[in-house]
Amino acid sequence: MIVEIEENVKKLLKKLFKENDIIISYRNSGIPEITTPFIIRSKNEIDYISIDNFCVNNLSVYLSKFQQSEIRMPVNKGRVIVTAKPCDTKSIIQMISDEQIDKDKLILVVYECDGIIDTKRLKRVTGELRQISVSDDEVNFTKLSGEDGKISLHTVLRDKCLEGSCDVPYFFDYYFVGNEKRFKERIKKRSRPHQLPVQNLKNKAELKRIVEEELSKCIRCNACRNICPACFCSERCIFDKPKLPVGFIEKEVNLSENLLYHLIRFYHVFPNCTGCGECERVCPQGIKLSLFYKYINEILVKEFGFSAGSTDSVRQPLLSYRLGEDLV
Amino acid sequence: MEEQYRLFKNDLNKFLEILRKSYPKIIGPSLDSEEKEIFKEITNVNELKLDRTIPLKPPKEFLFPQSEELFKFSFKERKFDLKDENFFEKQVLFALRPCDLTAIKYTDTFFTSNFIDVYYSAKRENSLIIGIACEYPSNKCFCTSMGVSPVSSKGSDIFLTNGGTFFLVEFLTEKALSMREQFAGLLKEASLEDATLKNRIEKRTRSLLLEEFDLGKVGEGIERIYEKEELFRKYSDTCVMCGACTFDCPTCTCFDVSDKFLDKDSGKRYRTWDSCSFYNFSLHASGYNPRSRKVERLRQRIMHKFNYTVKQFNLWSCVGCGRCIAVCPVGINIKSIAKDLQREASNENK
Amino acid sequence: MKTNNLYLPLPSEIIEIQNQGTNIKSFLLKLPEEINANNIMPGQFFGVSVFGQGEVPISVSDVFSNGNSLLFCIANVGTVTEKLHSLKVGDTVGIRGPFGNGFPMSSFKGANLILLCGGIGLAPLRAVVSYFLNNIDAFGKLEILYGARSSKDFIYKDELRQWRLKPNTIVKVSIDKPEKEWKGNVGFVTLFLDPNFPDRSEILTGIDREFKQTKLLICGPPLMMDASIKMIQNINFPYENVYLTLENRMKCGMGKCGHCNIGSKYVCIDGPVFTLDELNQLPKEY
Amino acid sequence: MAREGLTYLFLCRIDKRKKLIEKIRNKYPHIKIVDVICSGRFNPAYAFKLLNSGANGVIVLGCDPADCQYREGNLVAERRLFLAKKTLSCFGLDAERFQVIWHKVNEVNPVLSEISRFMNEINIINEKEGSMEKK
Repeated sequence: MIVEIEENVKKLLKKLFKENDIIISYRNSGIPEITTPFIIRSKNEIDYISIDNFCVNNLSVYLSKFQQSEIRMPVNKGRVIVTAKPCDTKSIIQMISDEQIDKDKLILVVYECDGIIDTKRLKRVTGELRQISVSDDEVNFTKLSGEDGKISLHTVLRDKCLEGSCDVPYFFDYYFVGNEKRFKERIKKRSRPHQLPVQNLKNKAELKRIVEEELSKCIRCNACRNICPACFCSERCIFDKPKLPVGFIEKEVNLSENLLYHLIRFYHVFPNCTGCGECERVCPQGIKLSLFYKYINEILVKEFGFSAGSTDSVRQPLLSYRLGEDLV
Repeated sequence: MEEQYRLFKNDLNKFLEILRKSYPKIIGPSLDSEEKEIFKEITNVNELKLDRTIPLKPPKEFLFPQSEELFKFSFKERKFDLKDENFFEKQVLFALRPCDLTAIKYTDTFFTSNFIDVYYSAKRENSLIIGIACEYPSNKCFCTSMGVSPVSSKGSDIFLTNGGTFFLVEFLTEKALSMREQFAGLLKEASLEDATLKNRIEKRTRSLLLEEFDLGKVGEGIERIYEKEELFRKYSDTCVMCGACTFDCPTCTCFDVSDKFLDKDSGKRYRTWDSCSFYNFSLHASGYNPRSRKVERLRQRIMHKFNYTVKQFNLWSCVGCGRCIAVCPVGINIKSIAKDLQREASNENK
Repeated sequence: MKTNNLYLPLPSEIIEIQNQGTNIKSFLLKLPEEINANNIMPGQFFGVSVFGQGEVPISVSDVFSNGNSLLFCIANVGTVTEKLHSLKVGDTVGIRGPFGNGFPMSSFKGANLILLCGGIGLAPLRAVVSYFLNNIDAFGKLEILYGARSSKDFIYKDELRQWRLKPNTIVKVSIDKPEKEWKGNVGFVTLFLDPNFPDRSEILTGIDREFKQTKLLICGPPLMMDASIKMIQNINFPYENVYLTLENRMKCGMGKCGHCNIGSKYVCIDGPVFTLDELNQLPKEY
Repeated sequence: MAREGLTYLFLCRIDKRKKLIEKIRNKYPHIKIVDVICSGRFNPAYAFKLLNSGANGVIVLGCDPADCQYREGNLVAERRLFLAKKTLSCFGLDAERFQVIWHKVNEVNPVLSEISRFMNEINIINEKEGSMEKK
């Protein structure tokens, strides 16, 4: 990331921070290629913030999610200051439109991000790392064995960053930009076309085989549900209910229960899914969940002209209706 | 020192075929369709991938499956009947690293102390454990800080050490010694410098580790460390309380028991993995939950790994494999939590 | 069907069902012959299974070795207990156990016993009462202090009346909120321990003022336990003579499933009965 | 899993559709009729669970748009059920097994013809699926 941005963000946060405010940002985790989210409650912790090309987490998940975590907006007396990448602001905007966050208690500090590294792709290229640093478009690393190496940032970015989906955010309080020209021409270099969801290409039998192969790997650890900003029922989720008469699925882990789990979860969140890709990234079994969300997103845009997170004035399709649509 | 033999790598296929005669199912480290390391059933030797970091899903699923049927019941024609088939088949867990071997030693102790868990012990008795010295640690590994040496053969029946063109083979338990004759043709004399092979590998692997720290006093000494909530709060604030770390942890053994109807008047009771991070884990029927806050649930996982099991079985139930760091959606680093605990423990005893 | 698989419940028939206050019923179940009646101690619990719905840990309320049957008192608070309440006499349920350490009755020989029960907390302590009545000369006095939310919530009402008439036995009851035709005490059950309460415990303020020869047994919802622990600190009753039985979530009863793990102890094998000393060494997670 | 499971018909305002129900009962005995007070009350998760555990088909019978006793029950349901069908096809399940029928309360024959068309469609799918399993 552009070094000055981190300094400027820290300076601003020190100025903004008041008593019982909360800052949600990132800090070093002790593992070279992992930067972990960081909830700050006192001013002197601001120096530990580190904003780099490994800040992959979508911090909006902490804004509305956990009633018991004492961070949910209404519970917290002061304001919540969030540092966010442009692609994360879409989730925050969608949450505001779903009335999950109280807009005037939120201060959104957005910084220009020149791409987040996909750690799985990085590991395939560099193997296990002892140290890694990124400056401009170059990644310098040392392997565990002490051997140094250099690769271009472009080769290890996430698909999402390569598809260049980071336009200027719709709404922010502060927006840090490195330098406009360099940012524009770097985005131009990322010409990878949008990955078409598999549902459009394959026939039904083939699609059924892919879905069964993917979802039989699922171990029902709930990582995709708990990391998803659009899935905000927190601890009263239908899957946490006891079995019948209320609970819908059995605790058993097999293809049919996994398929029902993902069907119901998908149906609950797809209208406010902004395609942040966190569910696919965090899955310990590597299930490609974003295929499903990309497919239905196209339908929402085609049928209702709605794409989640683009504006907070339009309600998501399932919360509104229009006469004479005769869809069914 | 048990005798050591050389098994040349091109004889490995024959070695596996002989094994398959008494243990039909051979499970070993391999790659899935997306080049991800997993443990799966090995049909031929080229599927084996021994030069990668450890698979993120531990071998525990082959001894303690995620969904396991306890018994079937039926009320047919007003007669009540109960059957537990306790399904298991003879299997070999091939090429397990010392961290997984130590994890299996812990789960053995856990499942067979005070009451014996018949399902686990049946599978365990019918499994042959073949260990291998670790040469490919990840930057998340910290087994040496948990008292596990990268070449420790404790907990394995047969132990292999990679000597370039051959494996140094040691037969350590009765189960293994009784089978040694069958491999007679493949086992060659070990030479003198093989004796130092293990130390050389240990030194090299230790040099590859990102860090080492001493957790001596965290186990026994400190009684009241759970009262220091701010120690755990720094990490529980960002934790999303999913079950990924506990499901991929080789020593997590918590499970939930549920019933299911198969048809109108018969069904089964089965158990599935459970996680202390889930809200329902300690929820009373009355709705009261002694661990409702995130900090209490994270504290339970950490204290159980580093303190509680030391008092129960005099064993750490963390083997330093680093899987929970690799799978954590928010990158919580259990090494820094352990170091915070250790710093607190040493101030405590001053 | 002798088996060393402790997960297998033994089939047992429901002999008798009685209503005991709002949505609480007592179930008399046939004791399977594989379970030996005289090694069931008061304070131990059984896993009662409703096949197809699940299993719940219920402490044994009474053991009738002559008719070899077991008495359980179960509130309808969850999916399994709801199904259990819908069963009729003659239906088959599963029994697994006995589990847990139970009250150390032999070490209570010669002491006075005070049973502090909250709501359905009388169920496990009823086993202590019948143990006391069967060996009445081995103990001192027995005092049952029983509090419930309202007069309709008392369980074992007729047994309470019989116990009043038994020698060496004192029974005091109270309800949380005043009711029209209720003439007895009103307030939380811990008020019996309060020295300046008129109808206070006779043992604590009369027979054994220095609390040397008295054991205090407590069972009730977590809130009541916290209140009674505070009261015990006020009157500085010796902690090692206070016995609490915990109601954590339990599934296997054998220290394997991990739900009832508190600190280095498992409530289902090291408990459910703990002395206050032991509890103070554990994290406050009960 | 063989597909000989039941077909489920979720019916809104059952009290006003008595005639229709008798007709359905004697024409299609193995259709299980479930009363929901309005098609807006029908939760698509029921359809997911039923179809996932081997049901033959699920039909939601509701009133014409703007004819709903609760004014916007079926309007809200329209998008919901349309997107539920899309969800099924997105996961490779047979969206054709999930059918929504809008009709005035007193109409009987058009509803019957639509149900029979749906049942034939289901039989075709079953045969196709049956033959595929044998291959």
